[in-house]
Amino acid sequence: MSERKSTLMAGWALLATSVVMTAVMVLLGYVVLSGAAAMGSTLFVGDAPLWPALSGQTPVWGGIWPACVGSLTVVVLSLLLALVPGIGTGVWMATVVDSRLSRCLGVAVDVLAGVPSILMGLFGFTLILFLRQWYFPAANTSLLLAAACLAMLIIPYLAVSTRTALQSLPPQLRQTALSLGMSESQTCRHVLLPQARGGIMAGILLAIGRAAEDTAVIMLTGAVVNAGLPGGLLQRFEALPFSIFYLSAQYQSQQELTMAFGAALTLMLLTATLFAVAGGLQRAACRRRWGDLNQEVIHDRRD
Amino acid sequence: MMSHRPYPRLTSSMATLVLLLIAALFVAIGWFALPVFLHSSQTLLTFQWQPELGCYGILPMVAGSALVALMALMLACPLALGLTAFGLLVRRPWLATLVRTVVRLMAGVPTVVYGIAALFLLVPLLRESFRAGSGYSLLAAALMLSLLILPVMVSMLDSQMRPLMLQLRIGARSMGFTDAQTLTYLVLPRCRRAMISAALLGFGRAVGDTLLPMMLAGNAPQLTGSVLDSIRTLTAHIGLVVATEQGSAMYNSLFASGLILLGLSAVLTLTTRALLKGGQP
Amino acid sequence: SDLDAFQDQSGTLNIAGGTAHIPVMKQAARAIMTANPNIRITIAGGGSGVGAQQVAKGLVTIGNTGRALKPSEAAHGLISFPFAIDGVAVILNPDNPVTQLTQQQVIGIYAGRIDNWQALGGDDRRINLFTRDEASGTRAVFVKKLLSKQPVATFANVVASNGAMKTSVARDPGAIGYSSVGYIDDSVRAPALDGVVPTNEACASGEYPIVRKLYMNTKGEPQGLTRSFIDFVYSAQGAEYVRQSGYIPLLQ
Amino acid sequence: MIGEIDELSVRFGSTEVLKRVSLTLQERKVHVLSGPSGSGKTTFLRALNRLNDSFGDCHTTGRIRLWLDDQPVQLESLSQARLPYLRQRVGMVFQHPQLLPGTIADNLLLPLTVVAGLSRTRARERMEQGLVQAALWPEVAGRLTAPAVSLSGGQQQRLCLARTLALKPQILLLDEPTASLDPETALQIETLITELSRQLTIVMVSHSPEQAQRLGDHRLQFERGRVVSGH
Amino acid sequence: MIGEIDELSVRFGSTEVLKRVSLTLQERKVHVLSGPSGSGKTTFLRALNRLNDSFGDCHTTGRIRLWLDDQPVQLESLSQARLPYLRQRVGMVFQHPQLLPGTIADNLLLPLTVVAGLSRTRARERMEQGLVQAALWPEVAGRLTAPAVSLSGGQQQRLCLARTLALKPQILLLDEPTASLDPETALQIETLITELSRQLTIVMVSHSPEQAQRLGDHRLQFERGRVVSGH
Ligand SMILES: Nc1ncnc2c1ncn2[C@@H]1O[C@H](COP(=O)(O)OP(=O)(O)OP(=O)(O)O)[C@@H](O)[C@H]1O
Ligand SMILES: Nc1ncnc2c1ncn2[C@@H]1O[C@H](COP(=O)(O)OP(=O)(O)OP(=O)(O)O)[C@@H](O)[C@H]1O
Ligand SMILES: [Mg+2]
Ligand SMILES: [Mg+2]
Ligand SMILES: O=P([O-])([O-])[O-]
Repeated sequence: MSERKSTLMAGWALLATSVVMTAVMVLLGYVVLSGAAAMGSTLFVGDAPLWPALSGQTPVWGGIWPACVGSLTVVVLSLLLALVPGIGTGVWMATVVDSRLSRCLGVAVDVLAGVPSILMGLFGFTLILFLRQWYFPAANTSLLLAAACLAMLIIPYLAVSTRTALQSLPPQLRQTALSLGMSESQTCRHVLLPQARGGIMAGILLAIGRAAEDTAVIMLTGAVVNAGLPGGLLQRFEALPFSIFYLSAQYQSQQELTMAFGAALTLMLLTATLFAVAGGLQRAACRRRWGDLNQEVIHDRRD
Repeated sequence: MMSHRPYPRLTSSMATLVLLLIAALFVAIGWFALPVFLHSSQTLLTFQWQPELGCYGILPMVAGSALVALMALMLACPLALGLTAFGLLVRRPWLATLVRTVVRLMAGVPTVVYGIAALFLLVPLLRESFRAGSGYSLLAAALMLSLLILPVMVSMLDSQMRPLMLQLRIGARSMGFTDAQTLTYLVLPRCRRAMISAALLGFGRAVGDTLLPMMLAGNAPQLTGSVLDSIRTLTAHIGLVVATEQGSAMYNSLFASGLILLGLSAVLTLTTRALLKGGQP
Repeated sequence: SDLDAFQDQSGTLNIAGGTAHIPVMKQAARAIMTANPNIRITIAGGGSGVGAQQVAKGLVTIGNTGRALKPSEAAHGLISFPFAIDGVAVILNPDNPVTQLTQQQVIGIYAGRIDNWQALGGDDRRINLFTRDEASGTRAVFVKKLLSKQPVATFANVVASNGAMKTSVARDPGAIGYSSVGYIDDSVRAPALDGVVPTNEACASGEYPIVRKLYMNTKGEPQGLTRSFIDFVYSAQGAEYVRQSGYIPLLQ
Repeated sequence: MIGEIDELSVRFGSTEVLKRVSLTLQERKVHVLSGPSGSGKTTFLRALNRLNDSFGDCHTTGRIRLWLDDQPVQLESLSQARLPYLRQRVGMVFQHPQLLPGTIADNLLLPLTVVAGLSRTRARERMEQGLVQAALWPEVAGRLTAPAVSLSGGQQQRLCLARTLALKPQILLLDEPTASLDPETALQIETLITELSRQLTIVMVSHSPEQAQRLGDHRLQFERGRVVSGH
Repeated sequence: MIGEIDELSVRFGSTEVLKRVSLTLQERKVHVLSGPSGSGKTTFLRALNRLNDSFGDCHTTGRIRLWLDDQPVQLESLSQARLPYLRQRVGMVFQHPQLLPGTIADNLLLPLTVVAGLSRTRARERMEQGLVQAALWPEVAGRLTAPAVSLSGGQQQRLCLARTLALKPQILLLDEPTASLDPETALQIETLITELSRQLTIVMVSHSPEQAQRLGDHRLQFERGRVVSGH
């Protein structure tokens, strides 16, 4: 009986992997091929002159450059806003004594992780209505609001991945560090966190991807079809995912459709680059800390 | 195992901040939604949405959300397990690296990119091969959603299973376990928590995704049993009616939907937690 | 030229609302921003509902609607500027051999009573219904004037803009939908309704009955940049943009 | 003769840990390896069930032939698929206890049901048998469902021994089986080893010359990766 | 006298592991604990630096007073914030080597820089000193940047000893420090222990009666959680 079950497992692993790989290759391959046809300076700046358009001196029409810059800005901003609260909460949850508050927070973060992104958008939207009515009549949907809502969206990713990464370390590691006279916070900073760095980085990667691609939140909090380069924190902006959504549904010409695919390919490359950079950072940090050695061996450590 | 004193003040203040944010979210949405439920629950909680007839029932959307997410999860769960297992079992390092890279890439693929690809590949395929609708359907959305939630589930599973696998491998091998057996009998049973949280995470994302259902499911506010029919999810509903006149019955259904979604996700999270608590020694 | 009014102005102008308006708004914004880079004009769609709602809330300066304001909306102190006449027409896929429909047939189709093109002299193919979202001005006009306020079947696919309606119908041989006449081009075909082909001319002459105006709305009397923008849309150059977008310009 | 090791060399990365070791293993005899710390004893044991393979940077050359179930098995040419069989026939107890996650019972029952494919009842019998043999039964009989990590160091060591014995290997590799045991328990284990050697072949590491003297039919002295004396 | 243990009882869940143990520790003496496996020796050592605290279900009663830096310290009333100080002054080497992740050097440098707050250069000096004392220096001098897990069992054990010594504790807890060492290396460690006892107090577990005889100024026999004989 035992033979069959594990053989089945191995067979299924192979089958599932081939199915998923094929599906992904076909879908992404299609986008890449269609998008590659659009690549070129016109995709980004339309018929405006290239350099003045890139630097924002000339407004861009029929190009996705403003959307690229808008997306990048909103992602970086939301990550800046979310990083400290997210990881701080994760560390707190992993290291705190079991108390009413910690249980409360655990539940709350799990719940927040499950909250659909469009509700974050809705929250931001109602928040602005509320602020306008009572405190700041000038408050409006904007880059800052979108980034803040995105930050709320990704905080639980950061918190949960940090917590899990810390909690899945072998308990002996902590005991050993304590026995050497390290305080709780030193143990956490110098032994546990570096060990959990991989998991935390993975969480950050997920968070970046999530922030870069989310359309529902920014749709309600400040992304528009036409705005030019981001004009400031309190201005509306263009964003790639929103442009793709808009163009793919209502292209007025074949050229606009090609532009949609071009934008899709660009967004994919953008997120891929972000991921690659973050992944590189992760590996570099690992090397700096623990030497340039076979990581496998380190993981094989027992006991 | 980890039970000790709160570590620095920074982390605890961050935790409080996050707690406050979450509370604010609930209060804001509840604030707008409760009056709606109190005053017009008879119109809201029905199975018919036809604005021309003054019917504003949002239950078809509730059913749509549930159906599409469950279907996506049913497709994605076994696939995620298979992919994770593959990464742990395969002997050629380059192959494992390749698969892991593709999965990571998938995590970085924006929803809207899946949406646009499916719009031009999957929808026409479904339309022409079944001839039973426009192709905008429950099935189209569920298929793409399952791809969407796969990487999150895989990375969640992998982050739990890989360290355990590496830790146990030598000892288990010395007893004559094959790697597949180590995985099936030693690692998997200890990853129930990870599997349920992965499923939870996946379900949450599937229920919460707005774009794919909006682009692919057709958005018809109907109840249906056929996977080839057009349906509307709560999220897409919010995206569509957020544009209507403030104070109208349609606009109010926006907050009702929001609260239902919020409640649904919260209940889901809580039951899973309870389930896990009960299952642990 | 008509752009002179913008010469020493600056600032941001936020526009949102009706999707039928977008081509006109984009062209106007492009001309203005090219002439004076100090001016920022943002354009969002969303549908007529968004236009009315956001301008009333003050979230945008100009809210576009493809229908007259409802009394409840006008109560927020909104002022409407109709600038174009537009028709709403049924559209089909060009591959669909059906070229004639009666109003009763359209009502039957949208009620779900007629579900195969064969019944209308077409191929043996299911009819795939497309309708617009609840916030749409186009939908409001279509239901009121063409369907005589008969409800749309719940199984109809819902799309969120005029543009999306056109592209959906253009890709599906079994589809039927409706959109602004200005959006009709080679990719979709408008069948004659009760014998009248919905063209710009037919709309202008009143021969084709399902027409509406396109409005810009502001909260209170428009000032400064907003005023200039509205005037520009009414100017000769603006009227040209309206015509290029497939509508019939109205004078102030 | 049950084993023949010929010119075995093992390298981790660029450091050679075993250097052209050649020796034979006699059936139903106790072979005691001793030698300074770091001289390659553990590595030698791991070579006998090809567990060195689990380290990415390990390179093994030379030939090892074992007679398992009366069939000659050439270790270096064994396919991946046959490794579990090899490791089941050649059981190993590590220098430091390597527990499986879960309870004390889990640690024995899992290998028995999964690897040996026994039924629950048969596995339970064997578990008890193994624990009795390893002189652990009295201490754990009442707490089989306690987590294995809650055992003391010496108890964990014996648990691992019991686990391996329960699988009924043909060759038994023991890496310092009595290192963390008190003299009395150590004596029990020594008696067990002598008893076991009637049925199976034992290769063990010991640092105690007296123990080597008492138990060893053959004694092998390792030094810097070479066998310097043996008889 | 440097330590006074009074009616110390330790319970894990519902099983009592130490039962009203009372004894005193003499300054600059070697105390050797022996006794059957599972009799509570390790638990006793862990009580002396309050490491039992890290098991959720552990309950300790009784009083332990240690004189650290000439100040009396009452262990059970020590605040959380003072525990690092306690554990630094009362160093411990585990029964089975517990490595920190990373290289051999990391294992020593990390505690030295983080806990003792030394500069990199000072830490390096101390590291070398510790490794020399633990008789490991010749074997690892050339491979300090290799992963610590690549060391042999006995080498790992000595690495842990070196790590603890480098922190210059006042009381040293050793859980079977020579268990997995060959006689020669074991002798080096024994010499080291005797030398160290001129400066610090040592509490060690040993299973070898001869070793206890040789090293122990005070010998304590544990049995089922009680000290049955000591002098
Ligand atoms: N995975 C590995 N990577 C690199 N070097 C290794 C690895 N495993 C062992 N070594 C080195 O090989 C040598 C022999 O190690 P081995 O474990 O065989 O020694 P041993 O004789 O068992 O010593 P001990 O009595 O201390 O356990 C040691 O110097 C050790 O550092
Ligand atoms: N964390 C724990 N939870 C439950 N029981 C424990 C725990 N740690 C130790 N015990 C039990 O307490 C008893 C004493 O354990 P301890 O580790 O102190 O023994 P020891 O004297 O060091 O034995 P050995 O010589 O085998 O290392 C044992 O029966 C052990 O199973
Ligand atoms: Mg060894
Ligand atoms: Mg012990
Ligand atoms: O112009 P619309 O209101 O139908 O988008």
